Amino acid sequence: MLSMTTAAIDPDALRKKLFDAAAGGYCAFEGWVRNENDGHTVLRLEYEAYEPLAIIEGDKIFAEAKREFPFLHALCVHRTGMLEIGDCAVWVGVASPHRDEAFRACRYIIDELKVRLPIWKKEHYADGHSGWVNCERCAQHGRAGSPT
Amino acid sequence: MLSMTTAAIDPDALRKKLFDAAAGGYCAFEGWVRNENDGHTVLRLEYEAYEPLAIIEGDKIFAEAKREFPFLHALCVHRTGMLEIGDCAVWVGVASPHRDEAFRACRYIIDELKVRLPIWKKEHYADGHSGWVNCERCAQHGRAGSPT
Amino acid sequence: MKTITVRYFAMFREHAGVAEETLTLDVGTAADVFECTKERHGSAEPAGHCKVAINDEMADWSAVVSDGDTVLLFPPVAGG
Amino acid sequence: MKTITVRYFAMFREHAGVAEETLTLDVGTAADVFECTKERHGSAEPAGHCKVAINDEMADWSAVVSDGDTVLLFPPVAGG
Repeated sequence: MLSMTTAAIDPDALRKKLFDAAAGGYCAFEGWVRNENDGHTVLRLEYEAYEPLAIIEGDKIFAEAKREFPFLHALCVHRTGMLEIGDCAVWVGVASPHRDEAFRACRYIIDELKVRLPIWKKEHYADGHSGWVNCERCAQHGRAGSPT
Repeated sequence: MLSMTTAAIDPDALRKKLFDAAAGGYCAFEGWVRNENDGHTVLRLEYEAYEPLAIIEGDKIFAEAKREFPFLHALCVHRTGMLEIGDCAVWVGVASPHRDEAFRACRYIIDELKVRLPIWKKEHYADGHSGWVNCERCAQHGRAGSPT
Repeated sequence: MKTITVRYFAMFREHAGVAEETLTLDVGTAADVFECTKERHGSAEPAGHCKVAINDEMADWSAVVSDGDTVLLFPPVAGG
Repeated sequence: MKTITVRYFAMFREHAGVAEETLTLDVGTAADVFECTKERHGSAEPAGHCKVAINDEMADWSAVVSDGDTVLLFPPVAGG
């Protein structure tokens, strides 16, 4: 199940929700805001999401992952708003009887989520500029047409 | 770096040791004691290790993983002694600039660790019996020769 | 002519300068709506990299829009 | 004859009933030591599934043991 939050993500609290006496393997992934991208020094990241459709698409991704790599429990929390370097932007956790399903389902969920969810991130650079990630052509246009 | 402990593993404290402003991806794996194996109800698991050689072999595994999937930081803690259902027996965490290396290095470390480190686990079953995992022939002999 | 409410996200919102506007357009499909907004606000992004939803349901660019629909324009995503 | 200290782990220790013993053996290699301990304490485990260390260094079964060496016998491992 996917949820969105504007508050700091608490991985330890989320992890505990996945405990199950039948689970032998647990895999977690966290996306952290890092200080560099494509040679630019990044100061902070701004995440915007359209939550109603993000939740629906997230449910589809979880259902696909469970069909492909049967697991016991999985959770994902994605944060939005202005994040600082080192902040956790997204957390995914999966518990399953054996480790293979936990690793594969966790990887599947984060991979799909990054390309399918209506979530956008804007990098704020040390040089004062900012740019939307993965939006090169509109960013080019933006640079030509408006000083955003 | 691998370490061994007889105390409860604290994943949140370990995770914080991997923080790095240049890290964008973090992957963790935990092995939990589960209540069933091969159709037997398991009550608890006993881990035994030969620490001096486990540490040396662990260092080799980490060096291989870093060469293959360059990461920033990785840690592993393996617990020994008598563990109850739900206890964390092993924790592996990897932080890297991108998620691919974090996932792959984490998987490599746990996969290699399970087959190469001088660590043994004995399952204690609900029916009163116990058995060393992965030691079928000596277990057969044990059943025939001595009532361990 | 159809009355269409258009919602812009991320970079598209910044281009448009508004998050939402209601337009009277001579359009058949979601792709037509996208072209109209490009003429209006500018954007070099091809539809193939973007996504569209009609009334909160993901749709194809070839989907027909009806009078009164809300069309959501999503620039390329990058979660996580 | 060589004086060899043998250390047993996990199931091997349970078979032997001791964690360590010093034996006087007519042996050449680590594999010979393993065979002697099997005769002494029993075990159906083939050497191929097990590992051996000599004086705290992992070794091949074909490694020659010397008088005074400590040989560590590891049954199949299963960490994690």
